[in-house]
Amino acid sequence: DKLDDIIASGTLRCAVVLDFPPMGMRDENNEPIGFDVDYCKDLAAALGVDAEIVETPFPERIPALMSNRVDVGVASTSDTLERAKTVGFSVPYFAFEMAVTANNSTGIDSFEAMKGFTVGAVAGTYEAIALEEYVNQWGEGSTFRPYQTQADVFLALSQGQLDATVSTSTVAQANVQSGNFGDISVVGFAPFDTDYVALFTRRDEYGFLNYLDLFVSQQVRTGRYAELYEKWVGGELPDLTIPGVYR
Amino acid sequence: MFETALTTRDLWFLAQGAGITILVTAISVVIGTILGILFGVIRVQLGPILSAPLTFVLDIFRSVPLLIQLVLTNAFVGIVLQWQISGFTVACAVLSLYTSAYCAEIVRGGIDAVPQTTRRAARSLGMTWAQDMVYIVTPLATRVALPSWIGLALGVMKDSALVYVVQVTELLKSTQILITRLQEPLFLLLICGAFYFIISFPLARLGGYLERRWSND
Amino acid sequence: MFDYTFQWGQAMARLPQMLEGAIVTMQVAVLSMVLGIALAIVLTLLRLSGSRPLMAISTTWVEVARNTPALFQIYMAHFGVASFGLYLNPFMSLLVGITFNNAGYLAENFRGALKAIPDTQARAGRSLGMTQLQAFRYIIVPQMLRISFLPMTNQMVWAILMTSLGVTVGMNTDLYGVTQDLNALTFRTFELFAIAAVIFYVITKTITLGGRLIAARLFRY
Amino acid sequence: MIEIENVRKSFGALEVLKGIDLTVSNGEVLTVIGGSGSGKSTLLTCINGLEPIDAGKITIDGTEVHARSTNLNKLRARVGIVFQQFNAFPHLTVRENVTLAPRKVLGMGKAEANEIAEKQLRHVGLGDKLETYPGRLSGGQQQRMAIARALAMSPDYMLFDEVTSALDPQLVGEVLETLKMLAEEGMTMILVTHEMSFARDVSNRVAFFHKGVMAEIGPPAQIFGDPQHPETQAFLSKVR
Amino acid sequence: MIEIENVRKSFGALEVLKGIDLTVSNGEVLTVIGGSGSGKSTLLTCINGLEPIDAGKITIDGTEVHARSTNLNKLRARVGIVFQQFNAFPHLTVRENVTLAPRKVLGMGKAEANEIAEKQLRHVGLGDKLETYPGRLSGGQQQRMAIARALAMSPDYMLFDEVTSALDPQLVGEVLETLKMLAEEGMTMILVTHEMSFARDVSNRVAFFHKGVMAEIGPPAQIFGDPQHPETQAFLSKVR
Ligand SMILES: Nc1ncnc2c1ncn2[C@@H]1O[C@H](COP(=O)(O)OP(=O)(O)OP(=O)(O)O)[C@@H](O)[C@H]1O
Ligand SMILES: Nc1ncnc2c1ncn2[C@@H]1O[C@H](COP(=O)(O)OP(=O)(O)OP(=O)(O)O)[C@@H](O)[C@H]1O
Ligand SMILES: [Mg+2]
Ligand SMILES: [Mg+2]
Repeated sequence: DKLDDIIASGTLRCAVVLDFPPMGMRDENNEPIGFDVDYCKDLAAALGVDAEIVETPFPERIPALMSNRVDVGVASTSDTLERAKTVGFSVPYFAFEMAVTANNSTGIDSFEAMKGFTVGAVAGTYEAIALEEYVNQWGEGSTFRPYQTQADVFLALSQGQLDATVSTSTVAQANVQSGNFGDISVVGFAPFDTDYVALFTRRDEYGFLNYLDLFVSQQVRTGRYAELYEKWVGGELPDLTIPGVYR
Repeated sequence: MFETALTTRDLWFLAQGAGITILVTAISVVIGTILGILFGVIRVQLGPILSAPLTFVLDIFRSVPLLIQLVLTNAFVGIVLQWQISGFTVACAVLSLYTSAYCAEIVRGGIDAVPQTTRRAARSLGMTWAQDMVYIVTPLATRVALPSWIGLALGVMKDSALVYVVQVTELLKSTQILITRLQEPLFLLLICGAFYFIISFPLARLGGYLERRWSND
Repeated sequence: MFDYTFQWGQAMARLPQMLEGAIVTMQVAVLSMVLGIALAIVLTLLRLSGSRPLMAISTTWVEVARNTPALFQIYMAHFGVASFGLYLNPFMSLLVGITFNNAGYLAENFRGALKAIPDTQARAGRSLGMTQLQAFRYIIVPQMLRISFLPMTNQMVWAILMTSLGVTVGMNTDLYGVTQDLNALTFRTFELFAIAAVIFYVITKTITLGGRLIAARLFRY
Repeated sequence: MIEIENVRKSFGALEVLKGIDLTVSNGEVLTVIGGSGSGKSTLLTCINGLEPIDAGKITIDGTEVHARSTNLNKLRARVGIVFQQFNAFPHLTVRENVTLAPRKVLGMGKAEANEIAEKQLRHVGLGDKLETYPGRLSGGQQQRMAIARALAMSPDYMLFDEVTSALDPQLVGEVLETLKMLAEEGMTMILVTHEMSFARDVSNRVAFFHKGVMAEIGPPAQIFGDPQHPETQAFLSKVR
Repeated sequence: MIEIENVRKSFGALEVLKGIDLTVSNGEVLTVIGGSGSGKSTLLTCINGLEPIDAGKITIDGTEVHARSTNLNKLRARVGIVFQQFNAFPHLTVRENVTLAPRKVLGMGKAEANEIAEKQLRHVGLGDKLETYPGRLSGGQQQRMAIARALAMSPDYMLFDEVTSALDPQLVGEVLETLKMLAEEGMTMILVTHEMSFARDVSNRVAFFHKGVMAEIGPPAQIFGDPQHPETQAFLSKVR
């Protein structure tokens, strides 16, 4: 099966989104770095193989797996039921809060205040799908605009083409702190559920899925999860368990 | 605008993207031209009715956005057929067929431009079909076709900007990656545009020049 | 032959949404052609004006439009010009990008067409007492339109195909954008894009054939 | 009356007309002959103001052609010119070719312009080709259409520049017939031609041009029978 | 010897050759005359196998032209044909035009082919144009080059299809001279022509074609002096 194939081939190919700081991005040598990149390398090390980072834009994550271009997605992928019809998810390996980032000139100070403005997110993501639903409810004056990459979203925000965006809080913090995007700030949280993200692979690869579950658990137990969190994000470690239910 | 965080390493990164652009273009133009000549000759030989199926298929490549051709082929090969083929290969394959569809038209136009009577004269001297093709039709058709062919090759280079959808990091995608990090969109885009322009412009001019020169005699 | 299950039904259920997208695609293409033709005539006149700066503007436009990728031009229209504080929404960015491209290619066409009309035609007009403008309007322009008609229908086809590039500037209401959105929801990549391909094919064929019919009616000489 | 006084004209360094003096009175048919490049065509295009002149003066019925105040478009409506190349407007039918200028320049109504066009086209033998496009006409027919087009403006003067030299030999005759007919009707004409026998039969005077100078002018009998200028003699011995 | 037996040929519904019988013996010069569309050109292209036939048989020196087993390319090397349009290969010099087929079809060496080409070109009066491109030649020169090109294959038979009718009148003479010379040298030829006086002077027999039928054949004195068939009479009275 897949697990044997990977070990035999000596390489683990991970789909990673590289314009999604601090989970995935590039250093000044334009080499991939970030939480997901390290996580993939840990997984490869555990399997005793080399890691190969395959850069994948958000909309392409699942097609890349389906077309056999990658073995596993380490790509901050929300574990929705719709997606689970197509791919198999591990237990969550990370959890995001959704933050609202606004251009300061707009005076937007909360999620609700975005009503009547032009807002955007990355096409095909959890937050984009949720935000578009809100915008449709708000109606008149509110516009939703999907861009192809997280970078384009923040570029548009800094240029004033977008008034506000909803993104994971880690991305929002990282981008605001980078100072690259001018006069923007994080103004609050979006009332979406906590976005649990999971590793994913082919739906029928039970052996590999099992391995991934155990690997996520080991990362937490050994403290590696906390270590990586401190390195890339910092602050309070998100709890990966859901109260009142198994998984 | 003139204070930039762009390093020589980044320029090298852009150059690599440019290298991919040129590589994809070169491969596709070479394969596409060979196929295009083949298809063009087949179409002329079979006549419009017998070659209708081929015409129809080639027409699709010229009537559907390249972006969709790429996404669709990628999905078909990977998801439906489950072949493990790199995005680079898919990009080259699609662009080659895309090129061949346009090239077949150019070849057909070139061959049609050789007067039937001239070809008859060649055959009446006892030359075979192949000899007629090699010694008479090819040199004459090339004059008609070469300027358009140069235009086609440049078109393919520009269109290769779309192969980013199958995860090939060519010039424009490299530029976008740098924009992500450096946040200097205008400056970086200008560099990128200048690169395309520098390759394309002189060749386009050459094509125009040949066209003018050869249409005079 | 392969163990992939096609789910055409699920994709076909989205056809109405995609057809709405096709209408937006047509709108962008038609508008960009109308504006493109108008601008191309202006560019052609600028090139004939004899004034160096005006000729330089026209030449630069034409050469940049013809020698850089359309995707680059559209990206520039959105993120590039925004650096000057000029914000175009996705629809406008796409429209501006394609119009810029159309105008450049068409201007070059018009110039070629003008060259193909002998000087003696205008001269014959003038010698009958027509003003320069009358000779241009009644003698030159009709002949120019005939020569450029086929290239114009080709450009229209390209305009349709170029609308697919709108997704890079946040466009999600055109045919390609709608298809991509639906893909993010359902992951039926192959089925959805196959349907989009058929719609594009039908549109472009209609334009090509329609163009030929119109040309046959319009230009009977 | 067309009066040409000491007209000079250069293209760049090349002096093409070196001081031409010539008067054409009403009803006269003047033929201009001469070697290639001698300035014959240039003179005609100067007369109807298509080319500016460098010195001298051209007056038509008292109006100075190259004066600033002259409305050239109005003037040209009164001076028809037909060129060697047929210059049919290919996108218009024969009828439309002929009616365009009367309607747009003279502001004639459609019915009136049509009537005149039909009359002139019948006149040159094209009464049955009204709705044909020029591409379907022979060279001789196209040239006759061009003549009808000029005549439809009811000009007082007609200039013809080698109107038969782009034609196949068998088509020359029909166009010359048309010109002869016009001459007999009393139209004032200046004709540049290489058809010597035609020049002899039809014209009142013949002018011989040589290198931008009018070397000799006189009745056809004199020019053809007893040419004075050595260049005229050389030219005529060559063309015969 | 060329033997044509009851040959029929149609283009779609149009029957162009309606059963032609004709034998041309070696050393004979046969002229074919007839109205436009009567099938003269079609007959020639059938003889060298450029067109298939529907019925009947054409035999050249015992080889049946349209038999499946016949190597047409070999056969065509022995039957030269020259068309109305000059059909020069514009991308090759005069020398290359003439040497191409001998080298590629007959497999001749470069030196030998050159020698033959030079001989044939001198023969038709183009000895000084070897390195010129056809675009620089007059129509008559191009046509003579086409003749030399066919002759360079050392054919046993030559077919000529109105080789002078696309030429300006003053260039016709030089091509006819060349044909006359060939006839005097004893070449077997079939000539389609509209030059009646030439046909009378040069040919051994003249065939008159009418609507796909060979209406009459005989020595020139009889055909031109005393035509039997009413259509021949009508045709000859028209062309004279
Ligand atoms: N627009 C122009 N620009 C420059 N030179 C010109 C122009 N028109 C004519 N010429 C030159 O002026 C000279 C006279 O030309 P013109 O056409 O008047 O001669 P022509 O007597 O009509 O000769 P032909 O019998 O060949 O028509 C020629 O040397 C010609 O090359
Ligand atoms: N390839 C073809 N397809 C269809 N019809 C043809 C073809 N070639 C010739 N024809 C027709 O066959 C008839 C005979 O043509 P052919 O050229 O043999 O006449 P011809 O006697 O040579 O006339 P001409 O003196 O005009 O050359 C004509 O009506 C012509 O239109
Ligand atoms: Mg002249
Ligand atoms: Mg014929």
